[in-house]
Amino acid sequence: MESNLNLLALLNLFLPLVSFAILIFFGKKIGESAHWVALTLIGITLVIAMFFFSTVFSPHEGPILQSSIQWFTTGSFTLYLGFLINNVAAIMLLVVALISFLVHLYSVEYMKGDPRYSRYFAYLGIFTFSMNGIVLADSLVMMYVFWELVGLSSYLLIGFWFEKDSAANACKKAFLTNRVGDIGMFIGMMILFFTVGTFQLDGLADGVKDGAFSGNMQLLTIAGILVFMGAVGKSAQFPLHIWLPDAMEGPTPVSALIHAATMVAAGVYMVVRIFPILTPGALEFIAVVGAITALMAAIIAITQNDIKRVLAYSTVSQLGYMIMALGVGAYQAGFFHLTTHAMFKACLFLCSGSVIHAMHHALHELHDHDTDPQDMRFMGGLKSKMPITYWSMLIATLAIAGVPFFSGFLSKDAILAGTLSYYHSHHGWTIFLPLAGFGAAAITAFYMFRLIFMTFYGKPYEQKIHAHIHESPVKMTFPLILLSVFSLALIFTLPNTVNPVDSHGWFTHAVPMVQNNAGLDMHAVEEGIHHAHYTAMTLSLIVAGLGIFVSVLFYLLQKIDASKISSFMNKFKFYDISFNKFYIDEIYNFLLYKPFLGLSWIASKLDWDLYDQKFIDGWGWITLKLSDKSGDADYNWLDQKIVDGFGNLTNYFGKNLKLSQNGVVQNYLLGGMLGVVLLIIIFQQF
Amino acid sequence: MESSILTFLIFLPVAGAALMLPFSKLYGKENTHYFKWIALITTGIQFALALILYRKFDPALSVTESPFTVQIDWIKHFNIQYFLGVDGLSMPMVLLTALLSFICILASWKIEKQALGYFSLFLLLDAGMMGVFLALDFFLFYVFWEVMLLPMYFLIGIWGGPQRMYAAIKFFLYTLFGSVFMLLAMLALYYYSDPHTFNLITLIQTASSIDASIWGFSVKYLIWIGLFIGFAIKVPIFPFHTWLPLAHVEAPTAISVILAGVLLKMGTYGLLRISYPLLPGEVVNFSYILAVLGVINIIWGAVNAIAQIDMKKMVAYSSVSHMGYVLLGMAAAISESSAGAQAGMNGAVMQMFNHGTITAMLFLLVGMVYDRAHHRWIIFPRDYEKPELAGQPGFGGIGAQVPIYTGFVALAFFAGLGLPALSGFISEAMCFIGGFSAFRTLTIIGTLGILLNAIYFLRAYQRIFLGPLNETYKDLTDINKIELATIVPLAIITLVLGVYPAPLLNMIAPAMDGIIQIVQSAL
Amino acid sequence: MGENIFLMIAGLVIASAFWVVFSPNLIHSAVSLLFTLFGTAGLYVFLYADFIAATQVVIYVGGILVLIIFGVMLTNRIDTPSIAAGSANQFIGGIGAFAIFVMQIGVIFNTPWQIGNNQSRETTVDTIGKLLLNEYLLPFEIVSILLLAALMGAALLSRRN
Amino acid sequence: MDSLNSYLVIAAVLFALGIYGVITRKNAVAILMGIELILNSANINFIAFNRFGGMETLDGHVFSIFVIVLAAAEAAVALAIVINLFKNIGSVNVDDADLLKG
Repeated sequence: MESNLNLLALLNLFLPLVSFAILIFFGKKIGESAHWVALTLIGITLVIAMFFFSTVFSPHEGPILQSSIQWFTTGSFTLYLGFLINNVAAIMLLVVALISFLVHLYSVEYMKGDPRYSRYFAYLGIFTFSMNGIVLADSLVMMYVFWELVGLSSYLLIGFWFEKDSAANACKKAFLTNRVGDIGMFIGMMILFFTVGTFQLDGLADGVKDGAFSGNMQLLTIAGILVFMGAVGKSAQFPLHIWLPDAMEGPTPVSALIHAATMVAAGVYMVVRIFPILTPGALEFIAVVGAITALMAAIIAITQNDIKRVLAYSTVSQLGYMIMALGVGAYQAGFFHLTTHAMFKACLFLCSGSVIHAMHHALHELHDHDTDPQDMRFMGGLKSKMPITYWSMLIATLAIAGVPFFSGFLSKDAILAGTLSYYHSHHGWTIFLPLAGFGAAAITAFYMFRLIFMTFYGKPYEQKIHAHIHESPVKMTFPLILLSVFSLALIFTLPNTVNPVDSHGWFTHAVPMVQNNAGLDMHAVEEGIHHAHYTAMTLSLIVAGLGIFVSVLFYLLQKIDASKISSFMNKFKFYDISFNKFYIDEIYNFLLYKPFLGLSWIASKLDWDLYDQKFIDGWGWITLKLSDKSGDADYNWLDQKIVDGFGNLTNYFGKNLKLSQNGVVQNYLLGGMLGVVLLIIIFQQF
Repeated sequence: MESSILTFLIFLPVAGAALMLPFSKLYGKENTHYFKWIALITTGIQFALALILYRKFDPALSVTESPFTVQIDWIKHFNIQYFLGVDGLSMPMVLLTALLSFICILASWKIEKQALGYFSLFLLLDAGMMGVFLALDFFLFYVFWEVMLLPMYFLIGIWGGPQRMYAAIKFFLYTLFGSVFMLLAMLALYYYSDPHTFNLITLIQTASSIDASIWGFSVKYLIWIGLFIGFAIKVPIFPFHTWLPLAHVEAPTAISVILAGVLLKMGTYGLLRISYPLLPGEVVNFSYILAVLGVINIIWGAVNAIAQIDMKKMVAYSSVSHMGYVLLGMAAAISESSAGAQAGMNGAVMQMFNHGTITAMLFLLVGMVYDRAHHRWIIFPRDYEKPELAGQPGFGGIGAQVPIYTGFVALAFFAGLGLPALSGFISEAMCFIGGFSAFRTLTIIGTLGILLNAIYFLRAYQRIFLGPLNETYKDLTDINKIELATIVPLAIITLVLGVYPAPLLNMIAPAMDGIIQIVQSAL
Repeated sequence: MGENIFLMIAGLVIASAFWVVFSPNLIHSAVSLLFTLFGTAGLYVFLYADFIAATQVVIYVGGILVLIIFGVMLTNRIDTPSIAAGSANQFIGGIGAFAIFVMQIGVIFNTPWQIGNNQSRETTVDTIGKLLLNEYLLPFEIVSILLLAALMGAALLSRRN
Repeated sequence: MDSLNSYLVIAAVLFALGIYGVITRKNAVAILMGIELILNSANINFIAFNRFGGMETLDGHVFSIFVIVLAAAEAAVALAIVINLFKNIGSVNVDDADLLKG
């Protein structure tokens, strides 16, 4: 049984990679039928994921599958690769496989005719592979490996239309921003490894429980925050959220898959996985980050006109919710929201894709290349033209706005209850958390309905365009319908309850409360959430209703002129701040990126023009000068005077002694005789 | 057979170079394909021998037990021996040298200018490199070290770019400067050890008992400094690094590959082979500085690479950065945690090998685009010779034009920035993990390199391959068969070692254990 | 009586030798050499060397001196008024020669010569003849061959072209 | 006066004069005459030593015979050379025969 499960997990992991490999190497030959390869393999993956999901319901102790093999070892430093499938992972696997499959299906139509059609499916394959890797990983190292691979596939997919400068910039920005977070994660991993001695998730949890950090919980807090940095990058939390809106430069199905449902959820999933070792201090930090993100992104989303950007900021905001939920200890709620959000946000993105697709084709037929097909101001009145898209999108919008009977209500409600309970137990400044939660909920309801009304209601912007709009084909609408169905509350509560406001369905059974080994009393948290439940529900209903009501006033009935309000708000620069995303990009650009590039330019000048050319070559110069001098001394003095002096002396004597060699034999004889005389004198032989 | 294989590895290229002479006499110097084929076959056989060696190599055996070891008296009077041996430290380097030499001959296939000289010098260089990695006698080591210098000087100086003479002289002087210190250290080791010997295995025992001082400095300390300067220049360790960008930029493609792929490794190899086992006490005292220099290398190299607008210069600075990882990993040998020490040391040697393959790919790829476009500016400099191009992007959007080439560049760039599943990641991560166990703060600063490396690689990738196609290059041709043959083996190695590094690690680990033990015993 | 004759002969020898060396005329030198050689032969007689004295007269005076005079004649034009025999290096040469002479004198008078019995005045010819044909046979033959070779060589050298 | 030393002194005089002649004379034939003087001085010594040295035999005489023979040979060859020299350079002045001049 174990080995069969192992094999299945392996298949689940590697089938998408096989799809990638086939399409990358034989993509040219396969061409237009690339999607068949991808669909088949992802389909099998989906079936396997469903199988794992089904095991969630069979009663079991501990994880469904836990196995690992040694990756490599140097003796005492050993890394393992392995699977750890528990209920959370099994659910996540299904979410990934399902949305991936639907996006594949959707893309068949959406990407038709693209010159790099097969490449697109290959990239989807490697993304699914990497994402599955994160889900299955049983150690932080393996998670980090796939974490980065997800970053790569995201890079490739955002930059899929790399001929556009904006896409090329966006993919780089996404990768680099993610890397910032990854550095933190890497350092956190190292701290954990050298304190506990392992990278394994269960090993870390056990180690913390056994007191590896006892007496040094501060370090564990820091480690937790550092590892969370990875999630900040990947899940687009403040202050690293800037990449996600730009990532909308990728094809819309990709946005649905990666930048709404799965990859950005990986950060949340990672926090879920390491939840047992997060200290209350780290969780507090996490909650604050999540709250700031949720509120700020929601405020930005109000003023955006690009349909995908609105959705992107709404994604950031919702991710903030999830992170905040985990931070306040509402572990279940956070993961629940991840799941529900994956469904309705994927649906929203695919719907927007359907709209954009229709707009694009309409504009194309009109040979209009100046109008932005993504700008909501050019839409309007599409309800009649695109009924399926409209209804799907409406359902998903209701879900995200937190309206009862829809899934978002259940999960968001639980999160808000968590924040309230957190305030109840901590008091003081923590009131910010529920305030941010409810505020963001109201704003979310407002801007989501703004989106619906601007797109589908009212008068068309231009009749000409409107006339050319058609409903998308079935390959695109089928995923929409399916995902909108999955946005219904009943899907998550059946068969335990049919009460639309009671979230205690199969999901809460499947994802029981975990123990926090780092000092958070989960029972107390659960208790608190339970108590705050009804207050939160009531409040959330009120704020959601308020948001929808204002939106109706503004955009459907147009009782209030939005532009007046915005210009009024702009007296305090509120509108500009929101529209320009709090100027965070500009601030980064101005305070970090530009100065850094300048710094690197200065560094290169220092290194080359100053250090090398002046200092190092200066030595050369000094040496040359010295050698000039010494050469001078050497030649003019040593060589010319002393060495040549000897030569000259010899020459002089030679010239003069030459005269003795005059060929006159008698002179030689005379010399010989004198020599004899000399010798005799010397030796005194007499 | 077994004991002569090392000798063959070294002297086969010399024989190949000698064989070229009769051919040049018989067929004339113009028939360059004879020389090319001789060089190719020679390096091919050498590579095959290296593979055979790898097959038979048993990492568990120490050098003294290994059947490959050759130990013959050379200059008996001074106790100098012809002493060759192979262990887990040198084995990856031998494989790397043989592989890169073979590939570089292929990459030099277009060389027509004085081909006889080029290929024979190249083979001599090959022999020198092989000798450095196999020699276990310090004197022999030094001889090979210097043997390799001269062909390099000519290869840069004759076949290089516009500033080739300047670059060649700079390279030569820098390296010679280091060699002098190394020579002094070598002689000091010889005279202060008892009995006088150059034998590196014997010196492990005797060198540590040196107990003398000159001018108030301990001799061991001075020897360490001398060796360190000699090796640091080769690595190159900041602040001795500035020969590298220039030499890499000016050298022909294949020589850049050898420079970055093999020559840089000699510095760290020398440290691990000589400084570490012989002077463990000094290693302990010095490791903090080593780690600091490693981190400086990582950051400084990367920061400089970001500002570069010449592709080759960027890759050259990336080498500076990547060699920093090696230093950081090596410094971890003193770590109290045995896992940390092992991770660091093994990571360092792996990084040496991996950087050799990755940077070779990078230089080969830059060379390919240079062959086609005749420039390699990411952005034309402001004082470019054609004023209408100054400040303009050099390429742009050629990703769609040359997809296969782009794919390989992406692979190489991502390997360079340490993407998991490519070999660079594992070794870099291990260096960091090792470094972290010994020097926390430093390593945390060093991890910035993860980001900085990504910045320049991705910026360059975007500027060259992404965005709208630059119309100048709409006829750019994709990679050809010979180029494919040079790049594919490296790409495969990068991928395989990224996924399954165990074969490399198993080879290295026992040797590193020995070095760690020596160093730890001096703690 | 004998003493006086000896002194006379010795004076003759030395005086004529001086003239050989210092005479500006080559012919005078040659003639003067004749007297020196004769005188020497006389000295031999005083030394009881009758055979050597005879040989001296026959070979030197009769052979060598004639040869020298032939040489003088052959190498100087007859019409020159005096056959000049110039000198050079007289000063240094004189000092050198004188120095050598002084040294010789020094050696002669400072050496305790071993003086043996005076030999009887009997003829030396038979003894010399026996010596030549017994003990000195080989040198004798070699010298004769040398002489032959020298003569042949001289003839060859002085042949016209 | 009939003593060894008187003969030796005569021989020494002859020798010194011979040397002087050989060194100072320009004419090759005159040099030859100097040589004859030297040889004669040597002969005188031979005979004198044989006479006063207490010799039983007459080896000194034999030696002087050999010297005389050599002198004859020498004179013959030397004169042949002198004649040749005269034929070649038109002079017997040894200063003119300076082909060895450096």
